[in-house]
Amino acid sequence: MSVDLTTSLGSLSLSGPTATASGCAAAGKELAQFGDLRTLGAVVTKSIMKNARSGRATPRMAETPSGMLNSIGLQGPGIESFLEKDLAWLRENNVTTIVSIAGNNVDEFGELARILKDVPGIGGLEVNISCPNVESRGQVFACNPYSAAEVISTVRQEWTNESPILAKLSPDVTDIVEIASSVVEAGVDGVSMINTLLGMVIDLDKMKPMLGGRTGGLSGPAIRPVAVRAVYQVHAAFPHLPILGMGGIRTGHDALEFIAAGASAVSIGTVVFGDPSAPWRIANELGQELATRGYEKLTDAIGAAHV
Amino acid sequence: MSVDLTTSLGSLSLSGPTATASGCAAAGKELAQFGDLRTLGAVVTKSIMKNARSGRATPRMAETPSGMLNSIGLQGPGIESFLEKDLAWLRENNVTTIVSIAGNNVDEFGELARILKDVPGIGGLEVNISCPNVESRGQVFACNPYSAAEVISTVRQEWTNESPILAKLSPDVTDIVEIASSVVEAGVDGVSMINTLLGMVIDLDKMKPMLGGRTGGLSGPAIRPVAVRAVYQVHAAFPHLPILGMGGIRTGHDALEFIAAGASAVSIGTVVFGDPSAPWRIANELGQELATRGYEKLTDAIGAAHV
Amino acid sequence: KLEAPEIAASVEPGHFVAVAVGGVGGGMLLRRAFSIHRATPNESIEVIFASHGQGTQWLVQQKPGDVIDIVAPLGKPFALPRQPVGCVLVAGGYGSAPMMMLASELKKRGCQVEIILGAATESKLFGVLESKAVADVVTVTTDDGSSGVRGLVTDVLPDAIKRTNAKAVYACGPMPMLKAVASVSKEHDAYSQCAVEESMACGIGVCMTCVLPVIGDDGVTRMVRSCVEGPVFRGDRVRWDDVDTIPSDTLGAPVVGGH
Amino acid sequence: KLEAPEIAASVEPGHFVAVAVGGVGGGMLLRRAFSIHRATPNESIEVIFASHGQGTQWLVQQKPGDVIDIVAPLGKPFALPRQPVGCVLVAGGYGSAPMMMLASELKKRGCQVEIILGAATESKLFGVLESKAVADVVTVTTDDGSSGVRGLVTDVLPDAIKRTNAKAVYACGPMPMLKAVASVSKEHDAYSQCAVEESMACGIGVCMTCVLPVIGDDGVTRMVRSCVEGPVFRGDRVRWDDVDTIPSDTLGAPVVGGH
Ligand SMILES: Cc1cc2nc3c(=O)[nH]c(=O)nc-3n(C[C@H](O)[C@H](O)[C@H](O)COP(=O)(O)OP(=O)(O)OC[C@H]3O[C@@H](n4cnc5c(N)ncnc54)[C@H](O)[C@@H]3O)c2cc1C
Ligand SMILES: Cc1cc2nc3c(=O)[nH]c(=O)nc-3n(C[C@H](O)[C@H](O)[C@H](O)COP(=O)(O)OP(=O)(O)OC[C@H]3O[C@@H](n4cnc5c(N)ncnc54)[C@H](O)[C@@H]3O)c2cc1C
Ligand SMILES: Cc1cc2nc3c(=O)[nH]c(=O)nc-3n(C[C@H](O)[C@H](O)[C@H](O)COP(=O)(O)O)c2cc1C
Ligand SMILES: Cc1cc2nc3c(=O)[nH]c(=O)nc-3n(C[C@H](O)[C@H](O)[C@H](O)COP(=O)(O)O)c2cc1C
Ligand code: FES
Ligand code: FES
Repeated sequence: MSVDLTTSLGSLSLSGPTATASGCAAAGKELAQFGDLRTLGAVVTKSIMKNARSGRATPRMAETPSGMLNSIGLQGPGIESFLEKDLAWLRENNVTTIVSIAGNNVDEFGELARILKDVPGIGGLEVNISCPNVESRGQVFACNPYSAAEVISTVRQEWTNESPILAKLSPDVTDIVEIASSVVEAGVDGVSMINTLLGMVIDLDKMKPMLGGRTGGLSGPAIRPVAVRAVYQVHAAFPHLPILGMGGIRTGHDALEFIAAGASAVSIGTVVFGDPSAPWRIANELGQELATRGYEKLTDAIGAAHV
Repeated sequence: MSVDLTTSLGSLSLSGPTATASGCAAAGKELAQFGDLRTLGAVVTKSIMKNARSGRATPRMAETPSGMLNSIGLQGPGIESFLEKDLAWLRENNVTTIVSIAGNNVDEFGELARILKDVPGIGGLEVNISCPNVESRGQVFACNPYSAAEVISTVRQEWTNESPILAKLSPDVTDIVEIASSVVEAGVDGVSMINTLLGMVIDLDKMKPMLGGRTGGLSGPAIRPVAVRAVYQVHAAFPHLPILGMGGIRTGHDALEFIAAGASAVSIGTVVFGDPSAPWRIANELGQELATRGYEKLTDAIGAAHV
Repeated sequence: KLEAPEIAASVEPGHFVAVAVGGVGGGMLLRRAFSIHRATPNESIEVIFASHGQGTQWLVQQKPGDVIDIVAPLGKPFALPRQPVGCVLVAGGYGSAPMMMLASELKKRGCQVEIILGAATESKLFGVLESKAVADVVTVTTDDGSSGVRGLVTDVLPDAIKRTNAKAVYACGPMPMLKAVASVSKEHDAYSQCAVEESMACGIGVCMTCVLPVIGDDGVTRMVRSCVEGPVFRGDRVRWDDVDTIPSDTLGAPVVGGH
Repeated sequence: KLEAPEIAASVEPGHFVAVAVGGVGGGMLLRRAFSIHRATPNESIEVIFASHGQGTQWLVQQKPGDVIDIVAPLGKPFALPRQPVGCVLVAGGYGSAPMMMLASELKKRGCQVEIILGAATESKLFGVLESKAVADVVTVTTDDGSSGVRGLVTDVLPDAIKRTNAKAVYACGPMPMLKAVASVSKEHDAYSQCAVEESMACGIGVCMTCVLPVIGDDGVTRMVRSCVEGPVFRGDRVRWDDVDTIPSDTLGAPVVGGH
C-alpha cells in the first residue's frame, strides 16, 4: 500500500512532502542532476535581496558535531538577475518554487514583494525575517515581535495574489510562540521554522573566531530537537497554521517527527550538502515510515504527536 | 614545560581548570572512583532545592545527534539531607565545592542562601535560575531580566560571606547579554553558562513526545557552538566578569575554545556520562593545548580570541 | 566477547557493562548497557545482545580484534541465598544473558536450580542449551508455541516453584514479565529478585535518568536509580504498576517543571 | 584507491571527488574533497591524501574492501592547450595528486612537459617517481633542502618556463604558492591555471561557502564558487591578495550582516 504524500501549505498544494531549504539548494539548478525537481514538494530558493550582494568574507563555514556553522552573508545576484536567470529556469522546468526574500529594512521587503507579485511561476513567498535590521542596530527582525509583524504586514499589503506568504522564524528568541502570534496577526499564511541558531567556533591556531563573519548560523541534526520543540509549540498554539518544518532532517524518521509535531511539509537543508539526493530519499523513507504505522495519507499524521 | 593551570572564579581560587557540571556528577561521590576529586577545579553539585523532590516521570532522556535531551526535573533529597550527607562527605574529603541551588520562587532561593551562608566547606554558590518560576506561569527565571535580577539580589542580600555567587544562565533567550547585565547589576560575582537548550524528541511508535516531561534540555557537543558564542558575547560586554564556561566540552581543545572566548574555568557535563574520567583527561589535554601554543599560564589565554 | 582481564575477575551475576558505541567523533555520546553473560577471570567477559538501534547496529559491525571501550562491572548483582534452597530463574528474550552465570553460582552453593526461558518466538530464545548444561530442569515457553510450551513464562512458573519448593525466584526480561513474576512469586511466598532495564545515560549514578519507584525499608516510595541501586531489585519492592510515573505518595512528589 | 567504474570513465585532470566520512550516524556531515590522482576507466579512481583532522583520520582507518561513499567527478578540470606547446606543472605537497594525470594528457597532445614538485621537507613530497615516468624533466625543491634544490618552487620556475618556452603553467598547492606561481607566469607571458583549495560544505555549487574573489571577463570582481567554477582558475584572474576578504570593489560589497 503506497501512502498519499501530497500535502499543502495554505493555498499551495505540494506534490511531495519534502522541499529544499533556502540557501541549501541555490536556485535548484545544481540539484537537478541528482533528481527530478518536479517531484519535490517545492524548491525554496536562496534568500534574494534587492541588490547584488557579495556576502561575508571566507572562511564561511566550520563543521561542528553533527552540524555546521555558516556565515554566507546572503550572497546573491540581486532580484533582477534572479528573475531573468534563476526564476526563469525554474519556471521553464515547471518546478514548484517558493521564493525566499530578505531585506535590510522593512521597505526593501515591501519592494521585493511588489516586484514579485505579478511574476508568473511563484508558488509562494518565504519571508526570511531571520536577518539583521540595518535600521535597528542590526537586530534580527525575527527576534522582535514588532519588527517581525511590521515586515509581514508590509509584504501582506503588497502581495495581491493568493499564493501563501510564509514567515521564516528564528529559534534565537525567548518565546517563539510570541513571534509566531505577532506574524499571524500581521496576516501571514504560514511559517517556516527553524532558521539557524547563532553560534561560534574559535580557530585556536589563529586565536580568533574561525568564520570571517565571526558568528555563524548553526544547522544540521545537532539542532533537530530544538526545531521539533519549536514546531510543536507553535502548532499547539496555532493548530490551523501551516508549518514548513526544518532543522537537521536527515531521514524519513526525522521528517515524520516534524510532521507529527505539526508541520505540513519539511525542508531539507544541511543534509543535502552530504547527500544531494536527500530530498528525494527522505520523501521515500517518510512514505515507508507512514506505511509501517498504518497511515494512508501524510496529512493524517500532521500534529499526531499532540493530545 | 608544564603549564600553570590554576585559575579562579572571583574570590574562589581553583587548583584546576575543570569542574563538574551541575546535575552531571550528583554530589561527586560516584565520580571519586574515576579520579581524585581534590585535583579538580571544583565539584559543582546537582541543583538542590529546599524540599525533597521526586523529579519528572521517566523516560527522562533521549539520545540525539552529538547530544542528549534530559528531563530529570531537579530530583533531589532537599537541602537538609544534602547538608547532612552530601556536603558533609565533600567537606571531609576536602573537595572544592560549588553548591548549585534552585527554587520554585524568589523566596526559596533566599531561604537556601540563608541556610547555606554559614555552612563550612562551600567554595561558592551557583544559582540555577534556569528553572521555572512557579509564581509566573512557570516562566524560567533566567529568561526574564527582572526575575533573574530579583533572584540574584535576594540571594546577594542573604549571602554574607565573600565566596562568589555565580548565576547559571540559560541560552534560551533573545539577548543573553541583556540577562547577564541584569544579574551583574543585581550584584552577581560571576556567571555559569550555558544551561541546556529546550528541545523535544518524538517517539513515533507511541506518537507522543519521548520524554515524560515532554520537553527536555539539550546538552552535549551539539550545542557547543551556541555556548562558545554566548561566552564570547558576555565576555565582550563584561571583560572582567568571571565566567564558568560549559556546553558540550569533550576535549582539551574544546575547553580552550571556551577559555579563549572568555571563560576562566570550564564545567564538564554530558561528556562525563560517556567518559567518567573526562574532567581529569580534559584538564591534561588543556595543558597540552596551551603548551603547544606557548602559553605558560592558563590565565593568559582567558579571552585571547577577542581583539 | 570482550577481552578484559582485570574486570572479569570481579564480575558477579547481574552486573552489567557499559559499552561506548560509534567511535570517537561519532554522534553517539552515551554508552549502551548489557548484562554480563559470562566472565572468564583474567581473560574476557561476554555479552549477548540484540541488534536494536544505531548503537547495537554499530556493535554488530565491529570485527573480532577491534578495540571496544567499556566500563564494568556496574550495578548491584543478584543477592544469593545463604542456604542451599530451591531457586527458579526466569528469563525473557536476551534476559537469559545473566542467568547461566547465576545458575552455576547457585549450584555451587548446593541450590536446586530450575530455569524458565521465554520469548515471543523460537528465534528470540537465547541460551537454551547452555541452560540445560547448568540447571536441573529447563522449561521453554514461546508466545507462538514455535518452541517448548505455548504461553508465558508465568504460566509454568507456579509448578516450577512448587517442584523446587523455591525460596528465591530470579528474573530478567521485559517489565511486564518482571511484574508478573514478582506477583506470582509473592503468591508462593518466594523472594523475587528482578533485573530491570531502564534507559541509562551514565550508568554510574550521577545523572538520575534511570529511576523507578521503589519502596524502601522505611515504607517510603522513592525514585531510585536502577544503575547503582539496581538493576536488580526485590520484586516486592518495585511499584511495577507505577513505572514511568511519579506515584503521588513518592517522596518529593508532585513535580513542578525544571530539568 | 576507490573502485568506481562509471565515474572513472568521465574523469579529467583537475576534477575532484567528495568523500563522505565518519559513517552513518557519525558526527561529521560534510564530505571531504580530494583531487583525483588517477582514474582507470571502468575500474577505479585514486586519491592521495594527508591525514589532517578527524575526517582524514577516519579515512586512514578504513580497510581495503570497506565501502566508501563518494560523489565525483566534481569541479572544472584544467584547460588544455590546443597546440602542442611547452607546459610546466608546479605542485606543492599533495598538490602533485592531479599532476601526473595532467602530464600524460599533455604528452598525448605532444606538449613538452616539465614538472616541479615542492614541499617543506622530503617526507611531504608525493609522486616524484611517477612524475619522472611521465614528464620530460622533473625538478624537486624542499624548503629544508632534504631533497632536490633547497628553496621554493618559484625559485626554479623561471628557468623551467624558459627551457620549455612554456605557454602554460599549471599549479596545485597552497594559496601562497599559487599566488607566486601566477605572478611568475605572468612575468614570463605564460598562462597559469591554478587549482585552489577552499573549504567546501557541499562541493556541488549550492551553499556558497567556497568562494574567492575572481575577476570576470567583464573586468568585474565577483565572489566565485571554487567547487563549480573552479577549483581550477586562471592565475591572472584570481585576486590572490584579497582571498579571505571581500574587496571593496566586488560586486555587491560591502557586507551587511545576515547569514
Ligand atoms: C541494565 C541493562 C542491561 C541490559 N542488558 C542487555 C542485554 O544483555 N542484551 C541486550 O541486547 N540488551 C540489553 N539491554 C538493553 C540495551 O541497553 C539496549 O538494547 C541498547 O541500549 C539499545 O541501544 P541502541 O543504540 O541499539 O538503540 P537506540 O534506540 O539507538 O538507543 C538510544 C538510546 O536509548 C537507550 N536505550 C534504547 N533501548 C533501550 C533499552 N531497551 N534499555 C535501556 N536503554 C535503551 C540507549 O542506551 C541509548 O542511550 C540492557 C539494558 C540495561 C539498562
Ligand atoms: C578541491 C580540493 C582538493 C583537495 N585535494 C586534496 C588532496 O588531493 N589531498 C589531500 O590530502 N587534501 C586535499 N584537499 C584538502 C582536504 O579536503 C582536507 O585536507 C580535508 O577536508 C581535511 O578534512 P579533515 O576532516 O581531516 O579535517 P577537519 O579539520 O576535521 O575538517 C573540518 C572541515 O574543514 C574542511 N577542511 C579542513 N581543511 C581543509 C582544507 N585544507 N581544504 C579544504 N577544506 C578543508 C573539511 O572539509 C571539513 O569540512 C583538497 C581540498 C579541496 C577543496
Ligand atoms: C549554508 C546555509 C545557507 C543558508 N542560507 C539561508 C538563506 O539564505 N535564507 C534562509 O532563510 N535560511 C538560510 N539557511 C537556513 C536553512 O534554510 C535552514 O533553515 C537551517 O539550515 C536549518 O535546517 P537544516 O538543519 O536542515 O539545514 C541557510 C543554511 C545554511 C546551512
Ligand atoms: C542529566 C542532566 C542534568 C542536569 N541538571 C542540572 C541541574 O540540576 N542544574 C543545572 O544548573 N544544570 C543542570 N544541567 C545542565 C548542565 O549543568 C550543563 O549546563 C549543560 O548540560 C551543558 O553542558 P554539557 O553540554 O557539558 O552537558 C543538567 C544537564 C544534564 C545533561
Ligand atoms: S544512569 Fe545515570 S544515574 Fe543511573
Ligand atoms: S562548496 Fe558549496 S557552493 Fe562550493
